[in-house]
Amino acid sequence: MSSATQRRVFLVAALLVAAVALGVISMGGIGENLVYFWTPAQVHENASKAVGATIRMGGVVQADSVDWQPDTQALTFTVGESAVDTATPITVHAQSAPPQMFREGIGVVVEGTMTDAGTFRADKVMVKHSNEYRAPTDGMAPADLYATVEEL
Amino acid sequence: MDGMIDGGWGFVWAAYGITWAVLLGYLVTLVLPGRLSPPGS
Amino acid sequence: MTRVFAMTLTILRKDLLVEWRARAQAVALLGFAAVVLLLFSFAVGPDSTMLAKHAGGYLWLALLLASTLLLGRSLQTEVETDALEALLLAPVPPAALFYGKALANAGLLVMVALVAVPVDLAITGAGIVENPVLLALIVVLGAAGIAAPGTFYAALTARIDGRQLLLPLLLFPLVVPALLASVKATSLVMTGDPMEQLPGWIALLVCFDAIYWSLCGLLFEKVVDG
Amino acid sequence: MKSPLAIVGLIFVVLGMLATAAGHWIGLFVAPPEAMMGDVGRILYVHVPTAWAALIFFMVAFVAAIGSLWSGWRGFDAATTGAVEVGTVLTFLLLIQGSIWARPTWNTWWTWDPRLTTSAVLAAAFGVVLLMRRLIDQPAKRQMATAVATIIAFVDVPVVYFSVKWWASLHQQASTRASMDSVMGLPLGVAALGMLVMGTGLMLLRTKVELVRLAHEADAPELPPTAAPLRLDDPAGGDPTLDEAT
Repeated sequence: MSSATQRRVFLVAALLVAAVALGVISMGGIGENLVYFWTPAQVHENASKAVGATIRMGGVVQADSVDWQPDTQALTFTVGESAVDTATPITVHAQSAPPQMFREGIGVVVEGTMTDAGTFRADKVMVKHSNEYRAPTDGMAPADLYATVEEL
Repeated sequence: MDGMIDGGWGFVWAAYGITWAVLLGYLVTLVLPGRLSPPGS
Repeated sequence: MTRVFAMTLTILRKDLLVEWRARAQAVALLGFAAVVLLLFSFAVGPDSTMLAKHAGGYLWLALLLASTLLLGRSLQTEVETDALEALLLAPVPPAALFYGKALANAGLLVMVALVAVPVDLAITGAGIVENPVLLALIVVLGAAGIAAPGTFYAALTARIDGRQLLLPLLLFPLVVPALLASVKATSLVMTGDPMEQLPGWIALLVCFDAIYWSLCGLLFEKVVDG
Repeated sequence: MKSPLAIVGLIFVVLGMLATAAGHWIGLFVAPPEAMMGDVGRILYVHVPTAWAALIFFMVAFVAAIGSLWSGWRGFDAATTGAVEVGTVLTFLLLIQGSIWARPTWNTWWTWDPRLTTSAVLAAAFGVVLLMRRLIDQPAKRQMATAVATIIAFVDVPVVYFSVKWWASLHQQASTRASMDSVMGLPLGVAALGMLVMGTGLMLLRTKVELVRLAHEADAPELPPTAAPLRLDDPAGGDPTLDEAT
C-alpha cells in the first residue's frame, strides 16, 4: 500500500473504532448494569450484601407511613417499589430534616445501609424529581406524576 | 411539616440573580474600551 | 502497513531502553507512588474500614500522579535534542511514534502498579484479592486509559513554558471517565461486588480506551507537526 | 466598534437579553408554581435554557475547532475561543443553578450523580482549554493546541448528554412536550431562545475581541528570540514546515 492510502485507511479505521466505542457506550446495555440505586425489591434480593455496605435505595414513600419528630429530628418512613407496594416496603430511619418536596407518594433516594433488623438506616435522604412539571390542580394525586422511579 | 427545609423564593432569587449578574458582568468585560477595537485606531 | 507496526515496535523498544538506562529515575518513580499511598493513609487516619473501602481510589490517584511525572519526561529527550524533527524526517510516521510511545508509557505505568498494588493492599488492609487476574486486567486497561491521552498531551505541551502545570490540568478532566471506571472496577474486585457491576465498568473502560487510542493516534500528527 | 461583527454581536446580545428577561418574567410572575416543588420549581426557566445553550456552544466550538485544524484560518481560531468561553461560562452557571436547586429539592447541594459529575468535568475540560491559550505564545501552535484540546474535550459532551440514560440517575430525564404543562413550556421556550441568541451575541463579541488581539499580536514587531536554545524552526512563526516530509 502506498503511504497516502495507508494514512487514509488509518483515518477511516480510527474514526470507525471511536464511533463504534461511543456507540456501544451510548446504545449498548452497559448502563443497565451501572446502578445508581437499588429498588426495595433488589435490596431484598441482596439482603445479605446490603447489611453494612453503603448502598443507595430508590423508591416511593408509602402513604400514611411518614413520622417526623421536629424536636428529635427523627424521620421514619416506608419506601416501596411503587406508590402502593404491599410486597417489599422497607422502613427507613433517618436523622435529618426532610426536604421541602418530601411527602407521601413521592420518589426518594436514600443513602445508608441495611441494619440486621431489616430496616434501612439513612445518612442522607434525597427527593427524586421526575421530568414532569405541572401546574397544581385541585384534588391532584401527587403520585401520578412520579412515574420515573416506578419505571425502574 | 414543621421544621422542614423550606424552599421558597430565596433559592429562586439566588439562582436568577447569580445568572444575570455573571452574564452582564461578562458582557461588560467584552465591551471594555480597547477590546473590540485595537487601541489607537 | 507492516512497516508502521515495525516502526511502532522500534519506538517502543527505544523508549524502554532509554528508560532502562536511566533506571534510577524509574526507581524514584516507584518510590513516589509508594509515598503518595502512604500520604493518603496518613490523611485518612487510622480508620481501617474507611481505608479498605477506598483502596481502589488511592491506587488510581497514586498511579495518576505518578503518570504526570512519567509522561512529562516522555518526550523531553526528543524535544531537548531536537530529535523529534529527525525522527519525523527519517521518516517515522507520526502514528507509529504515538503508538510506540503510548505503549511504552502504558508499560511503565503497569510496572509502577506492580509496586503500588501490593503497597496499597498492605497499607489499606484491603486484604487478599480473590481474583488477581481480573485485577491485572483492570490495571492494564486503566494504565492504557491514562497513557494514551497522557502521551498525547505530553506532546502537545512539550514546548510550552508552563507544561508542568498544563499537562495535569489538561489530562485530569479528560481521563475522568476512564479513571472512574478503573477505580470502580478495582474497588469491586477488592471489596466484593454485591450489585454485580464489574462487567459493566470493565466494558465502559474498554470503550473509553478504544476512543482514546483511536482519536489521539489520529490527531497526533497535527500535534507533532506544530 | 465599527466592525460589523461587533455591531451584530451587540444587537444579538440586546435582543437575546430582552427575550430571556421576558421568558424569566413570565416564569417568575405569571406561570403558576410547580405542583410538587412550589416556587423553587421556577429555577427550571433559567436552568434548562442554560444547559441547552451550553451544549450548543460546545457543539459550535467543536465544529469551529475542526475547521480551525483543517484550514488553519485565524477566524476559526477566534470563533473556537469565543464558543468555548461562552460555553464554559454557561456551564459554570449551570452548576451553580443546579446546586441551588438541588438543596431544597434533593436535600443536598451536591451529590456524585452521573449528570452532575460529568457536567463538572465538562466545565473543567473546556476551562483548561482557555487557560492553555494564555500560556502559548506562538500563534500557529496555539491555534493547533486549542483546536485539538477542544475536539478531545468534546468527547465528554455526549457522555454528559447520555449520563441520565446510562445510569439510574437522581437527575431527572430530559423533559419533553408531553411531560410539561404548556403554561410552563411557554416561558421555558422563550427563555431558551433568548439565552441562545444572547449567547450567540456574546460569542460574536468574544470572537471579535480575540480577532483584535490576534491581529494586534501579528502587527507587533517580532521580539528577538530569548535565551531559548537554538532550534531548527523559527521561534516566531512556529511552523517548521517539516510535515510535508512524512
